[in-house]
Amino acid sequence: MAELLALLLICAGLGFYLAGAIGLLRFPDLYTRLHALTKADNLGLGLLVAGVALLHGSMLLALKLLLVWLLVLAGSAASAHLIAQHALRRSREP
Amino acid sequence: MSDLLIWPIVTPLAAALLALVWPSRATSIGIVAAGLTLLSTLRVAWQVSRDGVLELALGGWSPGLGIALRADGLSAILLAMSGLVSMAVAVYASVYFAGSAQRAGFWTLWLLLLTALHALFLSGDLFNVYVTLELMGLAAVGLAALGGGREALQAALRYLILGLLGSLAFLAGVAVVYAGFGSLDMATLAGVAAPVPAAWVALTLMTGGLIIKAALFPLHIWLPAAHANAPAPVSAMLSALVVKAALYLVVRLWLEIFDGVVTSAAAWVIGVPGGIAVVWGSWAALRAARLKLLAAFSTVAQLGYLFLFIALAAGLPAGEPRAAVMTALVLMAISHGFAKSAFFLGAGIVMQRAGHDRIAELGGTARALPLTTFTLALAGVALVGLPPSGGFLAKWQLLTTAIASGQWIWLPVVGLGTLLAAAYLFRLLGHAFAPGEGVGPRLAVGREEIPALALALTATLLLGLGAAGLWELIPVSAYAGRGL
Amino acid sequence: MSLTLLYALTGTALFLLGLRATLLHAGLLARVVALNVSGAGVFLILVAIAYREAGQPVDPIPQALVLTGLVVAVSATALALALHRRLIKEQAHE
Amino acid sequence: MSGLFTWLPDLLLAAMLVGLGWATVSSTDLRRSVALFIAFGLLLSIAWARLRAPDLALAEAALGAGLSGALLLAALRDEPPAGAVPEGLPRWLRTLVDLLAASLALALAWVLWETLSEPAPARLGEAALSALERSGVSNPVTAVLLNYRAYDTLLELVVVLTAVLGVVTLGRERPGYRRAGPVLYSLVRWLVPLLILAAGYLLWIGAQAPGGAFQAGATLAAASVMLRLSGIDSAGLPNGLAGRLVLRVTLSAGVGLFLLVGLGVMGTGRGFLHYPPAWSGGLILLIETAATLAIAAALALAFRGGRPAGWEADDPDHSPRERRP
Amino acid sequence: MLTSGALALTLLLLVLSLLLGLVRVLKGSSLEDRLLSVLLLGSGGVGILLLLSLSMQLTALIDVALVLALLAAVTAAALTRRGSEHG
Repeated sequence: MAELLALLLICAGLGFYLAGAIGLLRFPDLYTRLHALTKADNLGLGLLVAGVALLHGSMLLALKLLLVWLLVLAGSAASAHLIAQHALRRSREP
Repeated sequence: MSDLLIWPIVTPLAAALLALVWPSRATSIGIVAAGLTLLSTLRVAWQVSRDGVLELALGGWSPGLGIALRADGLSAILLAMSGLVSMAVAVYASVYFAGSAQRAGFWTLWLLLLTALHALFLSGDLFNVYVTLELMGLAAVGLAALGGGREALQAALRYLILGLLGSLAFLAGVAVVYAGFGSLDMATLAGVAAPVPAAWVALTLMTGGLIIKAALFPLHIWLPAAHANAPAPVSAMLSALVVKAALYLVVRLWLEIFDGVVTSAAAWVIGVPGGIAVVWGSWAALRAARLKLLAAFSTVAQLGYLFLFIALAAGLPAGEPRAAVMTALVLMAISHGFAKSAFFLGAGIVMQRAGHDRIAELGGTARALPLTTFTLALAGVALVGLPPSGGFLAKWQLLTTAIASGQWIWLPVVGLGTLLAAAYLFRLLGHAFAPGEGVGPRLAVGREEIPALALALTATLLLGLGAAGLWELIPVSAYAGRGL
Repeated sequence: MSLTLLYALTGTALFLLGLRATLLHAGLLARVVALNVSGAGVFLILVAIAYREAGQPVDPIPQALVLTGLVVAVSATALALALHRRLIKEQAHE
Repeated sequence: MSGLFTWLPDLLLAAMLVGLGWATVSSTDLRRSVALFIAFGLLLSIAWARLRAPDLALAEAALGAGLSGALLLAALRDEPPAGAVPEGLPRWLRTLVDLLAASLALALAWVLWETLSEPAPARLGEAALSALERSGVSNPVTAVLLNYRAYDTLLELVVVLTAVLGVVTLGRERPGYRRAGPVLYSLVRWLVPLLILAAGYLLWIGAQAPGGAFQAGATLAAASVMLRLSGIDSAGLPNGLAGRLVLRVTLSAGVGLFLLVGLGVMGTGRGFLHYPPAWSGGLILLIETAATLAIAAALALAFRGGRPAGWEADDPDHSPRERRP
Repeated sequence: MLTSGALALTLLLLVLSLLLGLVRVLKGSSLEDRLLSVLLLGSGGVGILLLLSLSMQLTALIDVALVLALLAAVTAAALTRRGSEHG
């Protein structure tokens, strides 16, 4: 049962990943792409982490996985901000 | 236990660390370390001449799983040459770099270069050889760039990139060796290497990498600029020792480890470029406008001779004549090592005194710097290969073997190379003895002139008259189980 | 065809792509990048040789060699970049 | 069917590696080429994982994709704005290089095909694993690096030291970065402690699981890089004259301690680097700790691109006009 | 059996989505787009490593994912901080 749930979580996470990748490819401008990517990635990875943690079935590993997720979350939020800032600065001061 | 094998490596390494932490004493640390290293190399050479091959399995693991250091005749001779040359260079550099901003930087990198050279000569493991090659390359580049100036930096960069490419090709060869033969220990490989595709491709890749580093024509393009623009003590190390290290590996691979794999047809692949290098390098040296450039092109030519020797030896079956060619090869290599380092050190003195090294403007050198001019002439004698130098004996052996084995084609090559070398030497001396004031007034003999002269004397007299010892040492090989 | 072979051939391709680019490029930075790609190719060959199917232990020796090689590559890259920087400064002063 | 499933990701990964490698080396825009190289490193890290080389995956993530990328990105700042493109090779030479590369590729591919199609021969792996008990650690890669082939690793640390000394003698460091804005600053505030923590973890775990001095050193260096990027110029390196001495000692600590241990065990009547089995574990951890610090210091200096102010007591300014002595 | 099959499939799809990201890098119209793709490759890479840690039974790969995530943040900072002294 737990296994099935884990697989479902992983598959759902995967859906977000794919959506993010397609968004990256198809969206017209940088800011919507940025938005699509960070949202999709963070959610996708979150679901995936939950699934993987369930399948590994160890508390210690689950904590580590949570840390990985938080890292990616914070890292991608900060770097998305940096990228947007960078792009803004460049468009303001060519 | 042959713990004495570690000292030629550990001594300069420990001194390098000391010089890094205590830069104000770098010169004294460097000289003392050079002396101790010299003693350790002579001790190894003496032990090899007495007991034969020395082996040290590092960490107590059997070679293969672990790494072995080995010293045989070939490595002992090169090690001793390195110890002697670097001692002379150390004395010279203590004057050359006195008061210079790069003093501390020079000594640490120089000691690290010495570490790399000795580690390479003693290594018995192919991957370890790769690491020492990289170490040698990086230390040499750091030293070559010390001169500053656009030309020196550009030359150093080109040297670095080509050197890295060379070591990468070597590493690819090592990977194929491991895939094909399952070991990295050179003695084990000498026993199992068979003429199969893996051996051919591995040998091609490794040789390809090494001839970049050994500057075999037409891959010599990096050498003249790098050797001519480095500070004189560095040029001496690069020309005398660093290119020899790559050449040493080619000898090991072609004549010992993969002896059964190399065919006499393959020998032409390095013999022909070697022959071209002899003629072309000598010609370029004759036309060179600068003294250090002349010396650098002469190195290209001399390396050509050495590759000719390898090709000739590879074509011979194991036995007496082949051992003779091998010995002549080593004699040529070390007499070039001593002569060329003497030449570069002498050129450095001229350059410091005159502020330039344009050959056409060197009039008055003989009057102002008699001892250095004598050094240059003496080193030149060995480079041309006139008796009684070691170069003469080696070339004589080359010619007799070429005739005996019917490879007549090398006769005009050697003849032409010698004539051109004599021409560039006399051109230089002609300018040096011409009247002129370019070099300034005559001064007392400088401390830096003595080591240069000692090296030149070694190349001309000592090696020419005392070469007999080599004939006994060279056949002592750690890797030629079936050969020789 | 095995996994070993797949990655060994991939490594071969990368090694020679990088080697060719190192020789052909004129700019230093491009050559350094190409050298690094080339090195990665050689490392891939070595690690592929070490690989064994699940159940058998992998050969740790090539892996250790590659680790050594990686560190050497980074060191060489650092030296090349510093030389390049000094050269640019030197040229700017002329 | 499931065979295809397990195969396809590897095929895709291999194709992506080659494609990305090709794009990286053939791009004419340097910035693009560096960005692609970083992506290439990320993929490579996955490839190492797939080939059951987690130690390498760690090292690649930290060194290959991480620090090499940072080094190259920093070097982009040095490029002159409109650098004149030096002349390339003549056409016939280009063709020659192409031919050479193609024939070497074919030869190498053929030999690898021949040798690797057969079931793997014994090689040295079995010997390495069976001697593991006597090595003092349980991670086989660490055993190879710090025990069987410790001498290689010693020389490798010397390589790192040599390269960074070359960097230091070549010139002064690059100017620092602008002070960080609030977002970057908050990123730095939690990222740097985490990096240091991760370095300690990798160093400790290296004895029994993937990890070790190189991965730890690179991670620690990344902490310094992060500080430097955020405008904190000292970036964790010791300051002042006494600090420079500390820095020099740290740089030489990796090699120095290795040498001391190697020579020290000779006092017990063993050979160079031949650890007494009972002590191997402790000695290896000692060496690795020093090596971690040395590597971190070296990589941090390499990122700065030259010697920090006050590196030498009289700090000679190497002005570009300086001539040979 | 089901799990391992499903894992193989998810791994494949994740690699595919990475491939899509790569296409963006290669098409890359602007520098920012390339940075974005490096981000995607970073988080996608973390995902793949986590899945591999399951299918290969190699928990050490979680550590790799951790280091990858840490260094991806450093790289992102390095990418955007470039040239800040001129800006």
